[in-house]
Amino acid sequence: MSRDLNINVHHLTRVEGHGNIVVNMKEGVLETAHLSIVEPPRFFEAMMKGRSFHEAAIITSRICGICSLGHQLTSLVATEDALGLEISEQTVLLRKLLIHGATLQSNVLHAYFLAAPDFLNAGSVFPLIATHKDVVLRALRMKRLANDIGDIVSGRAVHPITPVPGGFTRIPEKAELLEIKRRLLEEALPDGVETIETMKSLAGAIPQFERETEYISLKHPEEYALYQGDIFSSDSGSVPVHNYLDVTNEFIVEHSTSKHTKYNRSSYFVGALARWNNNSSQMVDEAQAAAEAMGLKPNCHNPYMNTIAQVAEAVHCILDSVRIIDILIEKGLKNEKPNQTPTRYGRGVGSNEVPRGILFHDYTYDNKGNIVKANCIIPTGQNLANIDDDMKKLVPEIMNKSKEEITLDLEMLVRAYDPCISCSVHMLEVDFIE
Amino acid sequence: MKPQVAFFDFTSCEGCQLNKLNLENDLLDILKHVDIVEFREAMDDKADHYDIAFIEGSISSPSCVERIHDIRRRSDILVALGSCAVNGGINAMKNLHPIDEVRETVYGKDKYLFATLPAMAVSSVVKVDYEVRGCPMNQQDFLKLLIALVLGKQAPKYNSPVCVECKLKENECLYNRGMVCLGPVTRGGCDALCPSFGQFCTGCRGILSNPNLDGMLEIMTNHGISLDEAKKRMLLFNSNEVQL
Amino acid sequence: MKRLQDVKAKEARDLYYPTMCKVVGARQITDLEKWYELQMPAGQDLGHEPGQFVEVSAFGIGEAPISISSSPSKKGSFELCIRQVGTLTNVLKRYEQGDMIGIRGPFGKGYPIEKLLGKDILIIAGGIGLVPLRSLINYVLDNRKDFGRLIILYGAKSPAELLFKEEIAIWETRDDVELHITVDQPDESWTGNTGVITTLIPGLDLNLNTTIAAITGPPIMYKFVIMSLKSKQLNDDQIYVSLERRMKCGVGKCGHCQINGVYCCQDGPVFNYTDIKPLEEAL
Amino acid sequence: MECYSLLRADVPALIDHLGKFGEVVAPHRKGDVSYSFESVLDSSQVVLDYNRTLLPLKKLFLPPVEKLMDFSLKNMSFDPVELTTQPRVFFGVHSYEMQSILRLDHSMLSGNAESNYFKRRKNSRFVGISFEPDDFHFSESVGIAIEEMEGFDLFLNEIDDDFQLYVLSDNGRSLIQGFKQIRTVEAELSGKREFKKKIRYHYNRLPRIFQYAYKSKVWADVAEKCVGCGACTLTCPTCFCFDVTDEVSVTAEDGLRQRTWDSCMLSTFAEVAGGENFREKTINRTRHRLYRKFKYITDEEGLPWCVGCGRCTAFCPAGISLPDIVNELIQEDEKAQYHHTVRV
Ligand SMILES: Cc1cc2nc3c(=O)[nH]c(=O)nc-3n(C[C@H](O)[C@H](O)[C@H](O)COP(=O)(O)OP(=O)(O)OC[C@H]3O[C@@H](n4cnc5c(N)ncnc54)[C@H](O)[C@@H]3O)c2cc1C
Ligand code: SF4
Ligand code: SF4
Ligand code: SF4
Repeated sequence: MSRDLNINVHHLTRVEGHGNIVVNMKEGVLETAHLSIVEPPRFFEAMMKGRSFHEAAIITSRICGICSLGHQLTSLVATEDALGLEISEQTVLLRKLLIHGATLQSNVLHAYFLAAPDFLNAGSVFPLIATHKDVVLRALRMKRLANDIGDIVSGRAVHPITPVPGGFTRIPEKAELLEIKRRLLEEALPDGVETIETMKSLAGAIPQFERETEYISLKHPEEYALYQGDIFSSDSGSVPVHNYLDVTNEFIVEHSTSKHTKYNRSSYFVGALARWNNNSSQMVDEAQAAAEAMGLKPNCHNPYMNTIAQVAEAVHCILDSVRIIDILIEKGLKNEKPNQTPTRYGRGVGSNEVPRGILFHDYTYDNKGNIVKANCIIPTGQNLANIDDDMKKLVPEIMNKSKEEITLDLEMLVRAYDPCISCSVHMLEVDFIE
Repeated sequence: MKPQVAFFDFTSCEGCQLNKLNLENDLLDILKHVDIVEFREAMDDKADHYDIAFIEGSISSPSCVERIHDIRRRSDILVALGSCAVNGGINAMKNLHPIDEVRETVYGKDKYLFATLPAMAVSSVVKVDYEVRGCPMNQQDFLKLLIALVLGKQAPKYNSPVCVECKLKENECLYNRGMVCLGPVTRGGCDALCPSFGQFCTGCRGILSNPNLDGMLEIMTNHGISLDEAKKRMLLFNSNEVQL
Repeated sequence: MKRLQDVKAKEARDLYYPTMCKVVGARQITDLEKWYELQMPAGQDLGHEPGQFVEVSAFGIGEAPISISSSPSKKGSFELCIRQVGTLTNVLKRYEQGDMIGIRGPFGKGYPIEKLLGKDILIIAGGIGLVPLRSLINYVLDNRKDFGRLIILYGAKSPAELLFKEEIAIWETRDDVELHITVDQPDESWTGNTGVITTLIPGLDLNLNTTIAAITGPPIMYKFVIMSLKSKQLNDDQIYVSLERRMKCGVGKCGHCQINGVYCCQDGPVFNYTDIKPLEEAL
Repeated sequence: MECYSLLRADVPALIDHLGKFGEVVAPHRKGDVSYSFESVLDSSQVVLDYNRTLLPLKKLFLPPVEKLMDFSLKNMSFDPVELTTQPRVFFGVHSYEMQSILRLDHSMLSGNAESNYFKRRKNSRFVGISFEPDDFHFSESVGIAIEEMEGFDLFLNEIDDDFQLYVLSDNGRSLIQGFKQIRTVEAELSGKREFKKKIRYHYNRLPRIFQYAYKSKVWADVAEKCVGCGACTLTCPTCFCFDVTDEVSVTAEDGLRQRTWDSCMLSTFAEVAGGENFREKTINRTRHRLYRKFKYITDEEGLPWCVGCGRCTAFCPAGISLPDIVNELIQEDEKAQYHHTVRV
């Protein structure tokens, strides 16, 4: 069939930031299929120049409000690496708890507010308040608890306050943590189970599309990697975080204010599905069982299943948070002051898994503790090439559908990646020439 | 009829958008007062006229300028949400460097591919009726403004320093802990959130209308940081607002 | 110094609870000002003196001090006139007959009527300053034989901003009222005086021994009016002014209305000029 | 005077005993280097040696934020706040703090007496304690000795690390009724604690200084450093200015009216409609603050309205010192006198 197709979704909805889907087919030949990133660049690198290590995380957290905790913690890890700041076990545990809270929040938001309306044929979550009130209330409840973890441990879920280089400016009270634990077990866990049921009922609406690609995430010897670890590629195995540039290989494309990346192939996948494919056996058992119930198996090559992997992670975060709280309480909360005395100056790299995938921050400090060079590589930026490759495979496969249906499939594809476009345009590698 | 409300985002981190979706406990009450007719981040719909348009983010490209004019034309009341929109916020830090240099450092020879302007407050392009300050915008503030608009009363204005709320909460002053804090010259209304959590005030709600900046710099340098650092600190969220 | 043990339990009162009064009349009388007639819950009198004020409150919005514009000699209800300048006053604009408005008061010191008896009363009102002075004017008119001459000088920005036009028309026809009106910016129809209010003073023929002047107007008016009156050889103690300050409580606690050492809400708002002359913050 | 000896180690037991009367409020550690008055949950946590609390005791009589009423927007009606007050004992109160309460009594109960304040104040008992003055205390300069016992029911005077317990009122006597760990002794009021003289003149000479200080150059010097944060007045135990605001709930159906501490040091404090501001400049505001402490009320009541706790000075981020300001005014006045004499 020789078909002409011209799709231009201007400012795609229900994603963070501004992107357009552009597809162009002439007489059955696909000329263009890509996600064009039109968000104005924000030039964080210029802002970072000369800033003190006390300010770095405050600034980089503003790269993205959606992933602000991820940026903040990754920035702190990079700074601590560069300045040789040792942190305590308690700090690490509290950070992991925060990551769980943020991941839970983000995954619930994506699954219920951004993706679910597609499955239910609604334009947004708001009409669902009338038609599926209990589902909406459940989503709100789960989100509230996730945000309360952020509010209590870090002062504020969006742009957290207490995590600073070397530790925390305030340690939560025991009673506050116990209350979170109670709510995790009494509210979030049953809600999580219900969520799995809801997702099972929607599974039929998930498009069947497969494209095998390279999956990149962190890998940790002892746990499902969210906070630190080694870089792991499903194609070629482990790479130390310090060598991340060998993996990311950024390049500029004209249709995007955000740079693209590639490693062993023309593109790679980061995010919940990559974490699942690389590390699923390290999830808590209940989460693995949940995944299976929702039809998600290891080595899944359907990008639409990313949403399902996020739901499985939500269950993991709920249960693993309880474990962390138990350890914190058992060890006794200590009123530690952040360790902010540098033992060296120079370069440091930090990497964590944030909801949308693997994130890198890389700073070089002068011996006054001010930044001379900074680089951040953001998950959504790393997914852009993969999204474009998916589109190029997907469009010919669904060519027989109507233009509206094709558009919806493409929109759902992009949304499945849970792209955070605001993030992706905000930080690009740069050398400051003094 | 309920007011028709829309949300728009410009150059920003979208944290303010998220902060509205994070009003879980109040979201359903809010929806009793207003109809949300446009909210790209959460829904597909578009509308032609808005009783209240909430704007997040700074204006930083020619296409932003066009879009904000268009929104203003179609809105009765226009509210700037969050530091980026109110005064340029953290984005405005880039204005401290010559713009061409900034573009070149990032994109090299490809710098002309992507148009950019200095990061501007919404109010420096179109008329802004109300503002909700903070980075991210303060949720309680946002609710207060919304209720005020629903009741037809004027929105609260904040022109008292963060220290006031900090004192009312009986926090130990960070200056007594050897830290440096921007609370004395920063607009309150945040319930002194950062100092209450042991962190210095970063000035995210903007500087008071009639500040003693020299006095503030002197306080900071008397507490152990250099003048240069003190100035940088003050500019963190206020590069467009203060001249140092 | 007042001590705890000197205070009897019943003396300590809930100072901040309003009495809900019914609006029995409401009319927008200029672009910016609205007039209200209010009734106390049991129809009782408010019991005020000319020059006193009440705290007007609307729930959800707040409170503001507003002068009582009617004379105590008017029974059964009292009147206010409110200029829409901000949050509360703009919300009050929507209040109509039948609505309830909260009132606390009357508060403050008004005009010392006993000292005014038998005197010539010179009223000098600038703009909205006529609102509180109208209480005194109507009191004098209702007890006309107890006072000497009644001279009213009234200045407004423009003819459109003149308040209480019908009442002024009546005052104009009475031969026991000497009325002089001026506007800063006349329109085509205006045939009266133009110029600021001080231009009316030099032409006055006053009886120095018996005249009492009562001045109310915008802050900058006082200095110039007092200067003109002084050049007419009026003594300080023959001059009364009514001052406006920010007020939150009306009962001498919140501190907002303090003028040096005195509280505008307790010691005023009507002051004898001798009392505030030494206060730098007063005028 | 009835006097007993009390071992330091027995003080927690005394605090527990006081708990029979009602809630006990006492100084506790707060933050790194600070203290605050809190309800006693564990008497061993009470601090006996402290310099000053962050907020003064006034916070418990005139709370920083206080609900005045609930209202309904639907019915245009309000519900009064029924304040029920429990008996309270304030333990470990310094003499200047007690004096500040007596001054606050005057401010809140003279003229129109306020019922909420009265109710909170009614059922309270005060147990004083002596203290070692630090660099910021200057209560003696304003006429308040460390052992000033006016207003207290009991007073603990530290002597050689232990205490003498003075019984100062019938209420005080009933507070310690049944408390066994004390022995009757001879009262011995030590005058050992040395106060450095902080204000150069005796306080009764200050009204004269302030009479002529209105146009002083000192105000401009202070204004250059002051950033108008309000810390000095908010923490001052004799300051009581407030703001009243209405808060409406998200349902827009009901809400509450509340008052919040305000400060005359804030630039918006004296602003009125039309943009007029009666104390627009920092100079005006600083002067007003000091005149409130040393002239306006003082002229009428004969006492300085500053009790020398030193909070305004210790907590000013700009390091502005109240005694320094007063001393500079004194110096300026002396210079003026000198020139005057020379000319004559
Ligand atoms: C003794 C007295 C008698 C008054 N009588 C009348 C009267 O009869 N009719 C009348 O229209 N107005 C009168 N006023 C002025 C009136 O109180 C203010 O215009 C009113 O408080 C403004 O309230 P708002 O909420 O509408 O304005 P807001 O939105 O609160 O404020 C608008 C502006 O007014 C200022 N303001 C706030 N509170 C006061 C206040 N108490 N006084 C002055 N400015 C304030 C604010 O700082 C701001 O600049 C009187 C004031 C006093 C002190
Ligand atoms: S911590 Fe900061 S905001 Fe709080 S009182 Fe001190 S300077 Fe002010
Ligand atoms: S505490 Fe210091 S800086 Fe703050 S208002 Fe008072 S004098 Fe000024
Ligand atoms: S003025 Fe200063 S020293 Fe005096 S009582 Fe107030 S806070 Fe204490």
